[in-house]
Amino acid sequence: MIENRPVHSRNTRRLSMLAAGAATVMACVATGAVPQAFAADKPEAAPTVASLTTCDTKDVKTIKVGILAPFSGGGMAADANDIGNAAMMAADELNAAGGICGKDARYKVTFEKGDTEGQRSDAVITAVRRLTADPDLHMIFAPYASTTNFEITLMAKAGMPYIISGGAEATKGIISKNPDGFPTVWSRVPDYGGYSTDLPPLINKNIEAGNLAVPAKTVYIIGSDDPYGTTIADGLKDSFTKAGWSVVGTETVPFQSVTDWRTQLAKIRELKPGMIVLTEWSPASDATFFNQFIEQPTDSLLFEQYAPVIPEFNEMTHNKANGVIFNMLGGAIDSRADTKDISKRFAEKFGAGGYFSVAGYTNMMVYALCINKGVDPADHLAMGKCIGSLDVDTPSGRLAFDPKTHLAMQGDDYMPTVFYQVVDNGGKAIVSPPAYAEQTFKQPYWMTTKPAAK
Amino acid sequence: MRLQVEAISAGYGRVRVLHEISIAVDNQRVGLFGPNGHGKTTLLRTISGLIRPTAGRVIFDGKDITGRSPQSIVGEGLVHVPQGSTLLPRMTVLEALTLGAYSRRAWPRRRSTMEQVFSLFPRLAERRAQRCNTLSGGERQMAAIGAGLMGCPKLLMLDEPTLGLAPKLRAELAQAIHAIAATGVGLLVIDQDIDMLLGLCDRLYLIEQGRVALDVVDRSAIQHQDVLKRYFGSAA
Amino acid sequence: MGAIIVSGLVSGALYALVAAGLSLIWGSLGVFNFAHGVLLMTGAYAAWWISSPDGLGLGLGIGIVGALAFMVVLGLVVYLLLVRPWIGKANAELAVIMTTIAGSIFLQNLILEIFGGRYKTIDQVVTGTVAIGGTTIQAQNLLVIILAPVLLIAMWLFLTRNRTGLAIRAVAQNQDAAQLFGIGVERIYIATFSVSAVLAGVAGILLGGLFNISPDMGTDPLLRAFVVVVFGGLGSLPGTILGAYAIGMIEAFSSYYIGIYWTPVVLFVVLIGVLVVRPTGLMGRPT
Amino acid sequence: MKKDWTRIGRIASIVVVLAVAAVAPLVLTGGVAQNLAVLSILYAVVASNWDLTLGYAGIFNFAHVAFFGIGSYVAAIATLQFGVPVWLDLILAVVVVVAVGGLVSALALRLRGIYVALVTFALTQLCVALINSAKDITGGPVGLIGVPDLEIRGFELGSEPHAYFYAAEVLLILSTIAMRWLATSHFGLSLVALRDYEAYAVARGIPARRQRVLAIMASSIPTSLAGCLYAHYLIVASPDVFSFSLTTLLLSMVLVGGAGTIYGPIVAAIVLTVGTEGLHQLGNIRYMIVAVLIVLTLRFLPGGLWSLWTLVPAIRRRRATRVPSPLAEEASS
Repeated sequence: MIENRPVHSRNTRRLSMLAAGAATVMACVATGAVPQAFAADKPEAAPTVASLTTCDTKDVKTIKVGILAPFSGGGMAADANDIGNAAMMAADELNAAGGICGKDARYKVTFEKGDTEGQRSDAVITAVRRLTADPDLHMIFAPYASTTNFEITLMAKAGMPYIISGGAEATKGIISKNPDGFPTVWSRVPDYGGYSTDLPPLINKNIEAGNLAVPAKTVYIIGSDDPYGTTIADGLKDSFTKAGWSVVGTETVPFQSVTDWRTQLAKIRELKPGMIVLTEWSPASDATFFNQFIEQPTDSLLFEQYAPVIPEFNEMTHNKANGVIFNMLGGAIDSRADTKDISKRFAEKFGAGGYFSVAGYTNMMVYALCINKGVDPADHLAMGKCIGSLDVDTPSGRLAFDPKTHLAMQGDDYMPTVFYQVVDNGGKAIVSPPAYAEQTFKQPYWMTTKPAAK
Repeated sequence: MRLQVEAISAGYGRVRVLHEISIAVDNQRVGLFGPNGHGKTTLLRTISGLIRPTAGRVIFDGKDITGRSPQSIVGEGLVHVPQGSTLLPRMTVLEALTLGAYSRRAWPRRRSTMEQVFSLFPRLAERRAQRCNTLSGGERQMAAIGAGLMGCPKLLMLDEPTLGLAPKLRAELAQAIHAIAATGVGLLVIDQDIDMLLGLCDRLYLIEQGRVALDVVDRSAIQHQDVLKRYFGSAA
Repeated sequence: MGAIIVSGLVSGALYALVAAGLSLIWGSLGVFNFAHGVLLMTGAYAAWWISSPDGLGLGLGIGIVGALAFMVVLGLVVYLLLVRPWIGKANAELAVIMTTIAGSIFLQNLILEIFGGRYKTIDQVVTGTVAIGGTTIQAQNLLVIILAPVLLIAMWLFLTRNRTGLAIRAVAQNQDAAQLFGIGVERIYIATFSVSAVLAGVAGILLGGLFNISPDMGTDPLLRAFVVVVFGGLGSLPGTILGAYAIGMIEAFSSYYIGIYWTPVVLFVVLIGVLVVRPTGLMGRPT
Repeated sequence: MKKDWTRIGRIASIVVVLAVAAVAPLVLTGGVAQNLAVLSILYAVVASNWDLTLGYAGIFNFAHVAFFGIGSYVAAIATLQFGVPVWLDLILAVVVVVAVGGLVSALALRLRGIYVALVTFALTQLCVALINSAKDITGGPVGLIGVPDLEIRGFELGSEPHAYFYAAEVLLILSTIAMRWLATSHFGLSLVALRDYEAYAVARGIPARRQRVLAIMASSIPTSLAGCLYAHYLIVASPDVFSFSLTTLLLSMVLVGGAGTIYGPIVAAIVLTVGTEGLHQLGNIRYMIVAVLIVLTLRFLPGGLWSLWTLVPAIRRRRATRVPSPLAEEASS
């Protein structure tokens, strides 16, 4: 398998960029991740229940998978349950089909939850210790477990395979100092670089194409003080400036704690920016921002980080948020058939799921794929190695890991920065990258500036 | 017989204050006197249900009210105006009087009763919108007694109504209490002012160490001086 | 400027509703109800469950009435199970802090267990937007701005005119005297808790319409009400209401002129300053 | 004769405690058990120290958990941001926390009763607000990660499974001896006198505010050390140490264990930490169970778990001379 891995070098990266065309150049130009070669070697096809469970083996073994998440953390419990439920749904399907075909046995999967109680450090460590001490438990999935991701050092010490789906910046910060020290820890979310760079060029492109129009190329950026919100806000300040915009105002707000945006909106209404960017991503806060913005909207495009992806966002904004732009990295690409299928089945069982629902399903399938490749689940180091060397198609795009950071690779040919716009009746539509686009950008209804007729 | 207290024992926690004390209040005005801390107030609190007696019985209007809740005892028409006249410091006189008629028996009649109270204590009518804690000592005492009257009592128990008042006010208040007695309301009064008690009551009990030390049924039979001597002598 | 004042008014109104209930209970029972925030949350869930098509689907009107009726019962239950056994005992204050915290842990997890962690929304009582003071707001905000003072005035009238209301105040001021007036203290305590729970429920329903519903939605309002009652003075209703609007305004002005980021710090510095100068709050009395 | 027996009993119990302390880390070798042991022992230190101010002195000091949190932050900031050598950060933490404790209590104790609770609680909130705002030093809401291991001559405590267990035990034993000594000393009795008969105690010349401030400062010393160990053990300092949920947990340890006993909160710390973890399979329901148990304990065992001892008649007799728990007091009368 090692031999099959794509070569990472700056040269191939440049070549690939030349070949990829304008859109890709825009998307990749300043990403932190190192995109790997593509096109020449296609990723492995996405595993299916059938492909993972078809074999003659009769011998059945049972293994445990841990879900480490803030199950009792108020608003966070929804994410925790999503990833857990989705992984269990995948496991149920695999179990029902007889179990995952492994080296010389079929493996059926059961689950064990580790509650990090609203991300309290002592609860994280207690849950980790309990899960890692279980001799039958061979893999742990997490949406995010702590605020710092400090648990990945514990996972590395315990040699426990761990796939985490949040806090890529924190993960990168810890792992990049000593990547070989974390052979079992992998981040299913890619580098957040794309969040910082891909938005301004895309907006410019769509203004030129006549899809969008702004009264002035001015932007007001509100960031939250957590690593995710801060990094993206800081990155966007740079990339908007580079893209010819002027940043007329910035504000940092405490994460998850703003309940009233009116004073902030008062400033915005004085400045009348052509675009407003909000990277404080907690859904409750974001929905409130929109509700108070739309009371007296300014003539501005509105970008809101992450929040619109959660299923109840439309309800919380009283179905008025159509026109809001947001993007996702490492999220499920909704236009793909497998995503639609998984989301539909998930919704039937548990109600509409958020970002982490398809992610949880993917986690289980990726893990099963490694078992299917003949790795003994009990051999944690081999399992870590297998996951790190995967190059496989998933509902979120092509999944392969950067050995320097252990993050999933980012880029239009790997996990793309997928741009969405909220559409009428509470749906959301992919508007970029073109390969997955379901429609083009539409000028938001509250704006008085309208694009010139095409 | 309106009120019959039969061999009541009561106290606070493990401290026993009343020792099988018995008193009777017939259709008359009865006074309690004696040194401080010997159980007069505790006796009233026990009768009105604030303290549950450990032994003995309280009979009022032919009903055994021993151990019943204060509100049901008030409902029977036995009203206790406690010592320390700032009843409800942050309420207006009007509010305090209105609350005096809280019991179901008195509530429907509260307007007419209040007229009577105001005619008895015209000062209260003037001060009706004032908060109780801004009243003078005498006015507070009037408000407290007035609130007690609002409960339409058959028997009114007053705990030291003249405590700390100047002689002139004391006389004024004593007059009012006489007027109340004249309307046929029974009275059970604690006071340090022996002169007032002697002028008001038909019967006096001297309470010492939780017991009845002296029962003065016939006022003429006892010398004023004797009472005073006994009273101050034991207090010293 | 208009926007800042409106923002301060909306927050102030909501804080006043929440804090008034807290202050009322402190005033008459001398205990601090840490379950107040969870009562607010439970009220919002009750209204959502009765009204939403995902629940009983009976519509908002029945939802509100049903939820408030439920709050009366819940107030009674909280009182009987978590407060009454400790009243009059030594250290009741501390014990009740703990029992009401325990009660809130219980209710919060119960709600999480029944309804899950996903955000929910209650329909707004009024929809649309209105323009006031040079700023446009959702009509529900205006409802909050108007309804809170109306409810608080109604409460004030209840406490000064109504027989039970007067009795609540009497019990708060002098329990012995109240009993001697024939007031059943027990019944008054229950009434106090129910009134307080209903106020929390109203706040929950309004908050749920303005923002959203989640099992931890009560935490923030409780902490804020905390600041308000300390600021305004415990047990004093006018002080509490004044405190609520003052805190709302301070927050609004500070977040505009100093920034949202430093507003919590500003708030606490002001609070601690007030307490150092006036240890019993702006209008409170010594305990 | 009788006194001798008491003395022998005391010596015996000390020997038993020391033996258990020495052997426990060797017996409880699993990662789960060791982790629970370290956490519960550190919580025991915090809860039993809180008991000195809450139980003995009757001060509604809700800033106690903040002392723990500040201790952990001082350790993290000193070692990570300023490169202070490990161990030195412990001393620094004690100095900082005692200073903060003195300042806070001198300020808060101008007030009385519930206001003390509210203002000390507000100060805890202020800590969170300051940590969130001073992101460059404190790491903001996500905290600081990578607090270095404590080491003795190059031996890292984290590399040896028992090491933190022993370290925590040593802290608990020393802290408990100190707290018991304080509580039964002249100083401790003056605190109890102030709690129960303030006017009388003041009239007898006990300086109320000074004694209380001193009590809070004394109780903050082991607490800050526990915070330090906590940061070194977890390798992180994050604002959740100031959270309401941790305050609740520790408060329930004090009250369920038995306020005014020192030993009770230690027992409760272990019971509650191990118990909640033991029930982990019940998910959220376990918190509901713990909540019910807290209420039931306060209702039917107002003296806390420690008062179960007093059901043994011999101990009850001896206990009569001890300082009663403030919660037990009323129940017995």
